[in-house]
Amino acid sequence: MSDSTTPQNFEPRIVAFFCNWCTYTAADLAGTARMKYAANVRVIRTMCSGRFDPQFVFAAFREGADAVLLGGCHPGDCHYMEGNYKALRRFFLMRRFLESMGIERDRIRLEWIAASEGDKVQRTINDMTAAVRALGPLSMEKRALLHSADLSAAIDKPESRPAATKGGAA
Amino acid sequence: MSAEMSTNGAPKVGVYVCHCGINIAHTVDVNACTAFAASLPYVTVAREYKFMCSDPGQEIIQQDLRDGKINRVVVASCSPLMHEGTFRKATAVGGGNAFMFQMANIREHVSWVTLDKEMATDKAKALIAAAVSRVVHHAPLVRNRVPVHPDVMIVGGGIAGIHAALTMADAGKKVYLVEREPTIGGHMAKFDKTFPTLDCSACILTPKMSAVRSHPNITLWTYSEVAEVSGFVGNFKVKVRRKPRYVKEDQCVGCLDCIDACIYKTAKVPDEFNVGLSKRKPIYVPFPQATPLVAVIDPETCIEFKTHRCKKSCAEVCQKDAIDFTQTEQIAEVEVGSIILATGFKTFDATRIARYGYGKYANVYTSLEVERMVNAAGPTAGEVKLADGSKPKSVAIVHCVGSRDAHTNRYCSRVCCMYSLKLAHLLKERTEAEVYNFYIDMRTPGKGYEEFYDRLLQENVHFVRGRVAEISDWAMEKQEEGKLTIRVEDTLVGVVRRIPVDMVVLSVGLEPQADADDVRRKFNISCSHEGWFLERHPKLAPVSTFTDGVFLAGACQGPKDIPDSVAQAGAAAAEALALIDRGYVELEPNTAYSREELCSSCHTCVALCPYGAITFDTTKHAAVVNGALCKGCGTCVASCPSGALQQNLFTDEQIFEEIKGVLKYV
Amino acid sequence: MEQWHGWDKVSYESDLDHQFADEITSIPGGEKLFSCIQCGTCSGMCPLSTYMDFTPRQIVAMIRAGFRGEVLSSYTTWLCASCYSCTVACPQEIKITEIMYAAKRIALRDGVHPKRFPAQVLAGEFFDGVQRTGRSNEGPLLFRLFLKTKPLKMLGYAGLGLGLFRRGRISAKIESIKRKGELRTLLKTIENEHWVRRSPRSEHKETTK
Amino acid sequence: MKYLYYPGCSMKSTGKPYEESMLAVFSALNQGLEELVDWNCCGATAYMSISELKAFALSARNFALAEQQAVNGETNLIVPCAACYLGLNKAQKNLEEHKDIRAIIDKGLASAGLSYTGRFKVRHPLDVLVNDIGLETIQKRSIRPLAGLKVACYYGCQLVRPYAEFDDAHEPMVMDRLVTALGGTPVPWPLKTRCCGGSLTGTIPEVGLRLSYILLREAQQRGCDVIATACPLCQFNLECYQPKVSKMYKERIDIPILFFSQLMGLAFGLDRRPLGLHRLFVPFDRTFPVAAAEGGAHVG
Repeated sequence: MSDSTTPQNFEPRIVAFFCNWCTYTAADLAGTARMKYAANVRVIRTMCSGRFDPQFVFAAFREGADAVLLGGCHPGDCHYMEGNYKALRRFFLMRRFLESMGIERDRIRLEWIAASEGDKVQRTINDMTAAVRALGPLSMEKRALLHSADLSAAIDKPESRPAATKGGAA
Repeated sequence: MSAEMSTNGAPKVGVYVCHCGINIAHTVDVNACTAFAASLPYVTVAREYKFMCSDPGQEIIQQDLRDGKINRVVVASCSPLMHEGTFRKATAVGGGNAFMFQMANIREHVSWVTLDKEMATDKAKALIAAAVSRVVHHAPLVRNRVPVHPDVMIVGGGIAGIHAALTMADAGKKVYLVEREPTIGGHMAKFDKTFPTLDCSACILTPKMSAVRSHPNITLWTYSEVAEVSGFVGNFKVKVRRKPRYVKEDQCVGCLDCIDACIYKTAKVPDEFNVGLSKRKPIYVPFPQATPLVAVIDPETCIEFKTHRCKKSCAEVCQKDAIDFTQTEQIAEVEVGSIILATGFKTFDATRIARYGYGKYANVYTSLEVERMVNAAGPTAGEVKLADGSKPKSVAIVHCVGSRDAHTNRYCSRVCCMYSLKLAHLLKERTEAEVYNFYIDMRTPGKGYEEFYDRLLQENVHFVRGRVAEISDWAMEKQEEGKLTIRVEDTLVGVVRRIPVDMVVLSVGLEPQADADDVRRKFNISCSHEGWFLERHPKLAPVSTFTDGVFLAGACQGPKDIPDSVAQAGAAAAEALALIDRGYVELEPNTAYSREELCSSCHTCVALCPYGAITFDTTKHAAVVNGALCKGCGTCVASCPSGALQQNLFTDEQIFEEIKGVLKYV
Repeated sequence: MEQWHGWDKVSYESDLDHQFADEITSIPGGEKLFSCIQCGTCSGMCPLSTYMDFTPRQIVAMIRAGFRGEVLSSYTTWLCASCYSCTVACPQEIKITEIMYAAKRIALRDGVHPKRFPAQVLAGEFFDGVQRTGRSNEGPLLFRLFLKTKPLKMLGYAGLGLGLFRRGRISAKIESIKRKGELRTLLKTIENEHWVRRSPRSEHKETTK
Repeated sequence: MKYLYYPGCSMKSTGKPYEESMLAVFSALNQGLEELVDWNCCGATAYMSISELKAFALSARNFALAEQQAVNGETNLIVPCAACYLGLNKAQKNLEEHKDIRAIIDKGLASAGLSYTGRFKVRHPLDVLVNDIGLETIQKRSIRPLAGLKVACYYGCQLVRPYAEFDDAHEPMVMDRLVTALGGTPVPWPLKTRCCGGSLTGTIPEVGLRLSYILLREAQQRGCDVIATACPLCQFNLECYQPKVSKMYKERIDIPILFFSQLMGLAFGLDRRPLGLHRLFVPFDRTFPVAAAEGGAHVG
């Protein structure tokens, strides 16, 4: 897989946003169970995946992240009823936007990880780290693009009244 | 309240890196992290210490606060879910505001999960930098207090629910006890004897059941289920669906004349309480000590419900006119401050292991069926009989059916070894049969348990160490003809044995209730992988959940025997009492607020809030947040195009700073 | 008849091969072997365990403990008929049948298999035939097998062979695929890789060193 | 749906009556089978004792050929021999789950000008007959129902273990249901997946034959008229060694061993010769009258 242009020692930096109740707890569980995984992911905690603002993702890329991982409760399990559905809708839009800027699909990922799924945290982080390592660092040009883009205009807030958004996100 | 840089003077951040013994220090270079922290902007103090959470550790922080060296605190140690409360308190005690604090999780997220020391240290540094750059933008906050409703709801009327209810009621609290079945008592009411003392289950349980019935502080709702839960700790609203029994509970005196009078002269319907080993009539009580002792009509089988042409002899004979075919489902709504879930377990469905022949061979029984069989009040009046009515001369008890197996349940069901020993004893006592126990490991930890095993070893019971491979009716030799043959490796001898027996008892494991997933959603709690309700912390908060005010008792949290269920029920009651007697709860101040002047009146947030906490104020032309209703998810904040909405502790600025910090240095 | 000469039943650590388990578990999914709880389900399920010198459960324990010589020279693996009843019943999902194959392969390679059973001859004959023609030819195969192993018993089976021949169920003709070169290239390329799979455990050991 | 058909070596020799009857039955159901061109040995069990990787390579070539040949979008490969069914499935599973194995096999295939995507699914004819074609169709086609015929359905081991997903690994039922649809009576017995001795009958006869004996004896004791099999090796072991087994255990063992497809052919009213019935060692001479009522068998 490894590309000759990719430095062998490239260690990607991945910023993760985890919700407090499911995925952050699962990451704690992975720790308590001493599951070993790649050290490339740095977690920022919010109370709910509903708090994940697309701007956070762009900011992470801008500030030097090679990838962004989002983690929330499984559908139907949100501690705040449906914040994760909001996260999902934003995710699809956000990924499309990033792709349009030439940022590869594998650099942004959304996973549902329940509080009991420590092993899934381990698996997800290992998989993602390997995938991003294969992609290599995010180029400076693309980061620069994110600097210049008028993001608030580009990402029209996807929410409107629930009835209008029924039927999917992308 | 604003999250702008506080008025608390220029930011002076103290960073405290914890060794956690060697838990962190073994993998993370604590000294390097401390030196790194000292180099960060606004950091005025950076220290390391063996155990930051200990009294002396907290004292270090407090002293620095008192000395005016710092006005913001970062502790790099374990998960905030573990000790955030501890350090916030320490910060407050030292004279700071509890929320001018941030934690960096370098144990669960770093030292315990990383092999490489260098990478672990780098990751720890990044997390510390993130916390520092964020805490600079923290603002002092106050917690709101809300009163706690003193009533409690207990869901499930097995031994755990009963014990919790009596404990709470005896402490003077009003208790609603909700039970799905027509009677309380749960699984324990089905057993004949209890291990390891062999005292009679009914003798110790029925007095508690009638105490529930007569207790002035307990409202007992049997044949009822929780339909809906709303609200939050201290202030839950619960809707309970009360199914119609078609017998008025307040009129029925439990004479049971109606049952005798039913036009069905013989019982035809499989009796749920006797796990199908006997039959009941459409009008019935589950068992003679049922509490409340009130008959129930099963509309699925009652002639009146099916044809409307029954002569209703049950109603005719009732002197209290208690029979009421017109009853309908009722919804009762109550307010309570706390909830204890004691919804119990179900036994493993033995048909799932085809090799054991349950459902195929008449003389293969589950342990629960045999519990009923050996019960003097059971379907056979305590006699152990084969399908043809004869007494078995040999019995095999097969352990670990549906437990310790990747194809069914990986976990050990914990109670089966002991109840198998108990059944071995009872079967020996009742039938004088040869009794074989087939086990993988004999698990008897508990007071008096190993002694009980020792006793059985002396009772001429055979013990074969090996998991039974298959049970079948093909005979290889004369002795096996007409019998069930167990094929198993006697692992202690290293030889495969074939043992013909008359009867097989499958010691089925414990599983979460079939609807555990629906129930946990109703109460907004989590389940473990296997489907058991998840406790807040396996050791330090075993009866709490991640939802404040909802507690767990008994086997709904994991397989448990009677002593453990009762102990846990007591613990859950104590937690609920502590909550009630404190009288109030302090809420996390992580609610949303609106900077009204920035609101662009798009209304997006109003429709998004699942709690209806946001309204649009037409005079101010701005969205406003009702802090009492807001639960602090932050969904509205992420959706606000103008940045008018912000969330305390999670403002845009704080999170952007955290992102910058986590990437800037390492 | 048996005379007791006295023996020392202690297994010294120096007698054991602690790399053996890693070698065996290098097969795909082989690491599950370490999860064995010694319940004996495999032996109880196995229709052949009653003829084995060690039960499948014992073999697993012996592999884990490093009894290399005993495992490789035991009859157990050669008695395995690959019916997979152990594998599907194992509560820890250990691929016991595949473990048996792995042990057989190592025993054949090292030439330490028990000489009593012709199973390895069958395997070898089969292997050669398929390499050559792309197909297995039961008639010629059985013929060669009996010639190699028990020429005198041939007579006992001659009737059966004749019966099969008469019923058109066996023939002396050698069936072969058309594009033999294609198959040869495929197998040669793979052989030239000299590929050795590593067990996750031995890899883990390396990285933590 | 069209199917590609992978015979495997045994179907061309000892299992000839299996192939003949199976093809006859499928054509009676108007279901064409197209034989895989230039197929090679699946890699089977003995091969795996020497080099597992080469066994995978052999299987992979078959899949690669199937993908080449599938011009009409076929994705099902019918494999009647239980050993081939297992071997091909095993190779596919390993290629799917283990990237390292996949990489090396891909390399080998490429060197021979072949490629593999894994889109073919290995199917046993029993699975296809019951789940694709359907018992209703089969029942309708059964103009001479096997009335009163007591059948021990013997699945053998490798057909249902460990990869088959269409039935239970210890208590499979498809063949029982098929026999019922044909108008016969499946006899309950607990040995339907117990090993027949496999290749041990050839290598260690004293053990292999005992396994066959256990099966034959139990079927006979339960009053079965015939044992129905779904694997060439099982059929061979159970049928061809009956005289030997009788002598060894001093017990008369005499029970016809048919392929399930032969029973189907009989129920369909096909001639005996195209079903390969003349190739049996233990003759099966029963004939079944045409059902009186229109529409074929009456099944209770």
